[in-house]
Amino acid sequence: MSAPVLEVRGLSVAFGGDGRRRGARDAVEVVRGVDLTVEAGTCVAIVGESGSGKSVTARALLGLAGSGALVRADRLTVAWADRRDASEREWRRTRGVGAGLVLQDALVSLDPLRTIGREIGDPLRIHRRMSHAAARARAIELLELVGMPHPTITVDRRSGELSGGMRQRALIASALALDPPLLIADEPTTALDVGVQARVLGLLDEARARGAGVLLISHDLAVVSRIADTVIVLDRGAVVETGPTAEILGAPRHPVTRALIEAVPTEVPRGVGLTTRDRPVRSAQPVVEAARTASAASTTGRTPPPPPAPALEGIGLSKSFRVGAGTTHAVQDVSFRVERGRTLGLVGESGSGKTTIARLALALAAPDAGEVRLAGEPWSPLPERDRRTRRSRIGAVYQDAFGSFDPRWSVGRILRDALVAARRDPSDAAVTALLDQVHVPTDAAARHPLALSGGQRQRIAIARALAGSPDVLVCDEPVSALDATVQARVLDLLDELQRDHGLAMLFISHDLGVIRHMSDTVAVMRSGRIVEHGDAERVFTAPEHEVTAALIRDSPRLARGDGSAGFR
Amino acid sequence: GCTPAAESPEASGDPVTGGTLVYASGDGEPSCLDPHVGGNYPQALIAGQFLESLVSLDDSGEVIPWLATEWTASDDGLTWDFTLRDDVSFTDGTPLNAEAVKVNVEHLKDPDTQSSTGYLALGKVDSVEVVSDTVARFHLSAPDSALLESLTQPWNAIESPAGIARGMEENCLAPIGTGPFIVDEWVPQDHVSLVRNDDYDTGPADRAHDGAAYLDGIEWRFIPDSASRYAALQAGEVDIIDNAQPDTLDQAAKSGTLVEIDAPRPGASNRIELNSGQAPFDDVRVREAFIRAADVNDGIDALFFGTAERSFSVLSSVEPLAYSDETLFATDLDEANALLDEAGWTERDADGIRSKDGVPLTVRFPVSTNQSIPAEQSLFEQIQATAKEAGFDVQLEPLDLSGWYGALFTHEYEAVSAPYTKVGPDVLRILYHSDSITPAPSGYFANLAQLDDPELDALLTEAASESDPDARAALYEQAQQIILGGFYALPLYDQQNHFLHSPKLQGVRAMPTVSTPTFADAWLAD
Amino acid sequence: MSDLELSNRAVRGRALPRPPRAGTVAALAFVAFLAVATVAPWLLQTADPLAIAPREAFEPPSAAHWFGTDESGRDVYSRVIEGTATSLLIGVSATAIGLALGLLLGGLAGLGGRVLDFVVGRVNEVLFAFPGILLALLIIVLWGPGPVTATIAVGLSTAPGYARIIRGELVTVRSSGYVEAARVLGHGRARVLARHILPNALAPMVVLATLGIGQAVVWASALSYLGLGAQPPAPEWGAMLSAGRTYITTAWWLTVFPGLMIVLTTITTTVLGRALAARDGARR
Amino acid sequence: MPRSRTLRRVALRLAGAVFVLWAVATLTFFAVHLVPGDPAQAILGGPGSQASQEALDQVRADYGLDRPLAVQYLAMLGRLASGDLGDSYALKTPVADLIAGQLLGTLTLALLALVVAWVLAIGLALWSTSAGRIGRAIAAGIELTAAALPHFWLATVLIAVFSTSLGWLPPVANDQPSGLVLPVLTLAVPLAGFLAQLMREQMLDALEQPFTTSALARGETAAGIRLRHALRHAALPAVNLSGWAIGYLISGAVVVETIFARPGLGRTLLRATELRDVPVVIGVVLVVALVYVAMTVLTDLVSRAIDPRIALEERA
Ligand SMILES: Nc1ncnc2c1ncn2[C@@H]1O[C@H](COP(=O)(O)OP(=O)(O)OP(=O)(O)O)[C@@H](O)[C@H]1O
Ligand SMILES: Nc1ncnc2c1ncn2[C@@H]1O[C@H](COP(=O)(O)OP(=O)(O)OP(=O)(O)O)[C@@H](O)[C@H]1O
Ligand SMILES: [Mg+2]
Ligand SMILES: [Mg+2]
Repeated sequence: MSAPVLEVRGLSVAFGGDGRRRGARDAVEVVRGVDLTVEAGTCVAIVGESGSGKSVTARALLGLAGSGALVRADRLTVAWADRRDASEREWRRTRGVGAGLVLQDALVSLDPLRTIGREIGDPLRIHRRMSHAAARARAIELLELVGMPHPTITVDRRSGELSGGMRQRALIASALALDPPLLIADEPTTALDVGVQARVLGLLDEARARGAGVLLISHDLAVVSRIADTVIVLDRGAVVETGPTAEILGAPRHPVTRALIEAVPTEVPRGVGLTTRDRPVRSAQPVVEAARTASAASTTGRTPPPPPAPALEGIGLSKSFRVGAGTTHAVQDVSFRVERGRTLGLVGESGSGKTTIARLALALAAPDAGEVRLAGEPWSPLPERDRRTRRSRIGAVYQDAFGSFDPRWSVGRILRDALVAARRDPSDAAVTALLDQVHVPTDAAARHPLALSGGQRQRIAIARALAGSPDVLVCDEPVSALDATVQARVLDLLDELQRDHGLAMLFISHDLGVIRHMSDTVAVMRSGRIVEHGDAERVFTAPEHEVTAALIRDSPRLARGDGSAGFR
Repeated sequence: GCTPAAESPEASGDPVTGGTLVYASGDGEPSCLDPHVGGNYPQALIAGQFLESLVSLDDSGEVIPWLATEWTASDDGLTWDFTLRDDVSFTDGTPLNAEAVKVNVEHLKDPDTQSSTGYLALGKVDSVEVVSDTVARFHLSAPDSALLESLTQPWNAIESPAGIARGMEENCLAPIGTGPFIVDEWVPQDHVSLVRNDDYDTGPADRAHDGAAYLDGIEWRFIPDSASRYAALQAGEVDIIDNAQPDTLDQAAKSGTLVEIDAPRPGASNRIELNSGQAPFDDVRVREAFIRAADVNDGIDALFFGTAERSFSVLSSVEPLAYSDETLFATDLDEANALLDEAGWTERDADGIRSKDGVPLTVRFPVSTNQSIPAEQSLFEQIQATAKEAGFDVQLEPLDLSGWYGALFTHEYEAVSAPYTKVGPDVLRILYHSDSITPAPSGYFANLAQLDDPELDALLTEAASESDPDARAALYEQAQQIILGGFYALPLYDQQNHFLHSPKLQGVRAMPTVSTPTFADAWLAD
Repeated sequence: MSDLELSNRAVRGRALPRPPRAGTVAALAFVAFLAVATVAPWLLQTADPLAIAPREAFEPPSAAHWFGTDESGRDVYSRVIEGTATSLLIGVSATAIGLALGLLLGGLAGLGGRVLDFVVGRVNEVLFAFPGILLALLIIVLWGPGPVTATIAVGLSTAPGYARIIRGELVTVRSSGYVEAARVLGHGRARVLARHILPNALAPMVVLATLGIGQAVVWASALSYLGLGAQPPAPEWGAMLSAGRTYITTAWWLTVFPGLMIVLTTITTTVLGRALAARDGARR
Repeated sequence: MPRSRTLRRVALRLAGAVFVLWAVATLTFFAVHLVPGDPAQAILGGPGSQASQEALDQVRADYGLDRPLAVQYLAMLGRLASGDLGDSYALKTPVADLIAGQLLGTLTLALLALVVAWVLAIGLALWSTSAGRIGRAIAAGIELTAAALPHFWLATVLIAVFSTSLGWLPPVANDQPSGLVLPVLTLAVPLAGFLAQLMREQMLDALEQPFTTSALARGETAAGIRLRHALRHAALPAVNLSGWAIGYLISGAVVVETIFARPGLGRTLLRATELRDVPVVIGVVLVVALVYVAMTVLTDLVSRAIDPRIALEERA
């Protein structure tokens, strides 16, 4: 095992200059002179911001960069075979055999119309001419290997019937089918809840232990720190820093690497900006603290005034859905309260009922039992007509900002519409003010959301929620679709807004780091119930419930060589 | 008449026995094979292959023996004795005798039979008396000079009494006669199989040979689409087609590989009747103006490729008593305009349509898409165009059959073309006697011109009872002069009845009665 | 090579708006031609489309008669031009009828409650189960043949298809994120319906309509074949086609040119529909 | 619990089917009666026969055509409920027998046409998605043109080419399989054009999905991608359309059966409408509706088999 399984020197990929008559633009180089070496039995991680060229690099390694792509390399040895001028036939001999590729979009990378047994069996059938029966038997073994529950049953399922984690594992199983010496995994853990994420990373670890070279692609340094031996940092298509994991993460030299590390929210205490470390955003005493101090002071008086009602309160909420033959108890007897100027973080594995609570809070769904109160007044029991005037008191930010915009409307129109709903003057000035608030250039008003970046879109969604000057903001996974640096900016924005306006926030995420960074109090959910509830720091440092403990254990954390804090 | 138009490329050889002829009919598929029921031309076409009549006609129009060897009428014309052949049985074994004739007439006159054509033809027959086994005596309510002609028609053919006794449903599927073929099977919308009657030895007196037919059988197919029908003949899928279209006739004649039989139907010619029962055609000047304005000669030439000859008579050219007057139909637009001005239709709108007292000169013209072939429909369009020059607004309304009948019933027409097939000039009585105008809102009426003239009625009634041929001819001529002179109809051409067949098929001819083809003497050469 | 092509597409995604294709440009040109033929046919005609000349019947295409003459000696080219208005009117209004009815049914099903959805679903199924041709036959025998009835017949028989698509769109849009967002903002039902649901659900209708027009013209021509279409002598493509069919072996030009117009119109509307769809897709 | 839900669904489905049949029968009944024209005329021989007033009255009494429409309607419903389609006015034979004799021909024609259309469409879609730009444009042209061909015209051209000029195939139907070729093609080609357009769109869509790249990464060939992945996705909407397509094909059969002189329901229907033969019209329409309903159930099953997401969605 002398030669590395993957050796790349000076890999460049350019798009656009493909000789098509129209679109005769100049070629755009998105990968520039990348060098890569993966030894057998090691794991190399490529990290970098979104769009830095990670996926393109990965695909280029299997000749899948696309016909519009111009790929050049001084050296391109994949599984010990030179693939610089490979024909399509030769490439096919590499794909699946020499190298397995786990694509970035796990949820859609399996054909929804074919059973996963077929999908996993494909490489065996193609490269080993195995019969269907034999391929299926092997597929079951592979599913066992990746820890799929009930492999004999699951093998005949199709991706639509599987959860995200199961799909990801099936995809890895198909990449492992021929036990290739090289495994390329492109963002294998995004959009997975922490438990599943931990299991998937375990799989990669096992593959490496079996002697395969693993090329892991991620923008999540916490994930990388867990298994990678070597880290390569990409920025705008070029390698800016490379070295052993501990070294890179412990003593980053390049600003890009530093920014990536700082963007990880776990390590940043509540109230400190993720993007602007020098200036903690909560320099001033929070409004609520002030109020609390005031009320504390007043307790010294004779008649203690009644404690101010919480901005949002759920009392004994239950909600179930009839699904097929059975009933899903999505939320069972859940109570919570969110004070003004404070954030309640809601965590829990996928399907634990977080979104359902958000919908109940927004009165998009009516609880089967219990009541939601807004500013101490009944909210959920009201008829929609009476709620409508108070809707501007509560705003919402969703994970899929794009899907929450009318595809026919410009940003300006979206915001004006929100102002109208809040009975505010929908003037251009008001729109500009909103955009300013979320730090989006004012010229975005004329644009379509399609013409904005993901982070900008999420900001527009926040701006829309702010149009009614709400007291409460419900955020359902507002940053999980964003990459780490963009996520950091959005989180900072939310923090800033909370500080400036005394917003109460119900913040939902499956990412413990994010929750920890954002929340004053935390509620941990499982199967529709809140299993633990308490002060954020307390919950994270001394979890009482095993679910919480497991979540914290599985949650990847940025491990540094020297274990010291990474920010100045 | 039967005139092979194209010369047979091969000289007729000796008849060959065997083979199944495939006939492709473009006429509607009958709903009942028994021509007693209802009674239309498609039924006549096929019934001629398995049913026979008491008498027939020869090429010159003379009545000749068939199942009846001789016949005599009493002096008052009220009783007729028919002597039957004594050696004939129906194909089910039932003997042909006077009783059988009696049963047939009664069957035709029974309302439950739902006979229309055959029933009308026997309108004056009261009853039939069995004088002996071979002599049947017809008792008439009035003298009927058309009786013999009527009896030549397939709609009055003689069927096995035992067959009739089976009831309508069964008899419709396979009527039993004495003809050269026997109905074997009927696959609706596809074909009727006919097989040879091996015992056949009858036939009209002018039949070419004795004994059974040469052909083993006939597959009688229904191919409604004319282009497909012709293509099938060209491809050799079928041996003979009816309702051949003018352009294909022309094409066939030019290629010389197919043989044509031109057999105009007897009775009325194809003509456009003008409804004189209501405005504007209740005014003879308007009728004449229309006829003068409508220019059809060039159109007939072009559309029919010379296969149809312009007619100037309301009777078919095969009717010996047809009276023709070309002078009445000369196209003359000035004359037409003058007549309309005179009749008070003086105002004209931007399109040139005339009106009188605010009523436009509209001619509603329902066209039966089932009965008028495309060429004829095009001709109507040309009439529409030329009549417009005189100021007529002709509104062609293509209708399906029921819709077309509906338009006639409710008198929602000013002009209509409705051919009528019947042997002999007595058809004039059916078409133009005022008795044929039924005021009822429903029910068929044949007098579509709504001609109501007592003088004409008298002539037609007298002619129908006149037994002297010359006197009869004179009466019919007078009647036709009244019809033509009154501009009640615009004659176009004979009812077209063209057959095309492959040269392999020989010995086929159209019956001089209603021009249906007969295959009793036909054979397929190799 | 095509592998690469495939993966390239996968990478690029579909959101990139494409420049107008040559096909779209040609289609637009043909639409312009059709528009002139509809509004001012005389600008394009070389002869009176109704003037008969029996002596000049069945003349093949020539300099004098570009598309030849028909069985009555009429100029086929001028008739084809003249027929544009009727044919397109049939296509457009049949599509309009189908869409209107489809909107009504689909709207009831997509916006009403579950019961209404079920009931409309059955009604729709009834319309679907009715053979289109029978519907046409019945309507035509009921009100007599002619362009109006042919239009109604074609319109009716296309309605259930539209209804189904519209319902589907409405259901999707109704449960979309932006409709929910609008509700959270506190907008009333009517406003959400008017501002969000209808515009978004109905946007694909433009595409559907363009596709429907060509099909409607084809349908109407089938009715003409059965003798149930336009009234003579008004030239209409379908009627011309079916009249000329009789002479297909002797005078091909009688069918080829009106047939070509039908095909071209269908292709044009489809191409434009696609272009619109692509634009709409890019915008989304 | 799941069983009772399934039962409920089946029951609902059946009730829906019965409703559809009832509505179709009712609509047809009233429509045919609203139509001008007289069934009595049909009973008396239709084309060219000259029935007398007495005969017409007689027939109207015999067939109960003089009774109020509502009474006639209820009588018809009663008959239908007991499974009796009645007797044809024109042919005097039971409608059920008549239809039984014609159904097979039309179904054979329609189903064969459906199959051929599918094969053609799949072929076209496979070809056009693998061809280059020019090939794709050609394929699109072919599809569009095919979809725009009126049946009657296509039939005529096919006859002119394959029978009259080349002499390969019979111009009218006969007992041999060769007689089916042209009618089936006539029906199949426009449908194939339509389906191919749909399938191509879907295939291109599928080929842009990440799972395609994923399959390529496993070493799948371009052909394998198309056959094993894209085709399935393309088949879904096409399968869903098949219920509609059967209706379309039966409508087309009216024309095709007439031109190719094939016995069948289409011709029966055309003729029965012309003659106002009410029992036959209702009978045919009911049978067509039944075929349609059966076909939708079938396509439903097939698409569920292809795509379990449908069932999942329904449950959600
Ligand atoms: N087929 C293509 N044609 C043109 N540009 C492309 C193509 N594929 C990728 N790009 C561009 O190449 C750049 C790198 O893309 P890539 O997908 O590799 O980013 P990434 O690092 O994987 O980001 P992410 O973390 O969001 O997955 C991006 O700017 C992208 O827009
Ligand atoms: N409209 C609905 N119909 C049926 N079941 C539903 C519906 N909405 C949610 N559920 C079910 O309720 C449970 C809780 O769902 P919910 O969306 O609240 O989970 P979540 O915690 O937000 O999960 P995730 O992290 O995956 O977003 C799940 O089992 C889900 O399948
Ligand atoms: Mg990527
Ligand atoms: Mg959720």
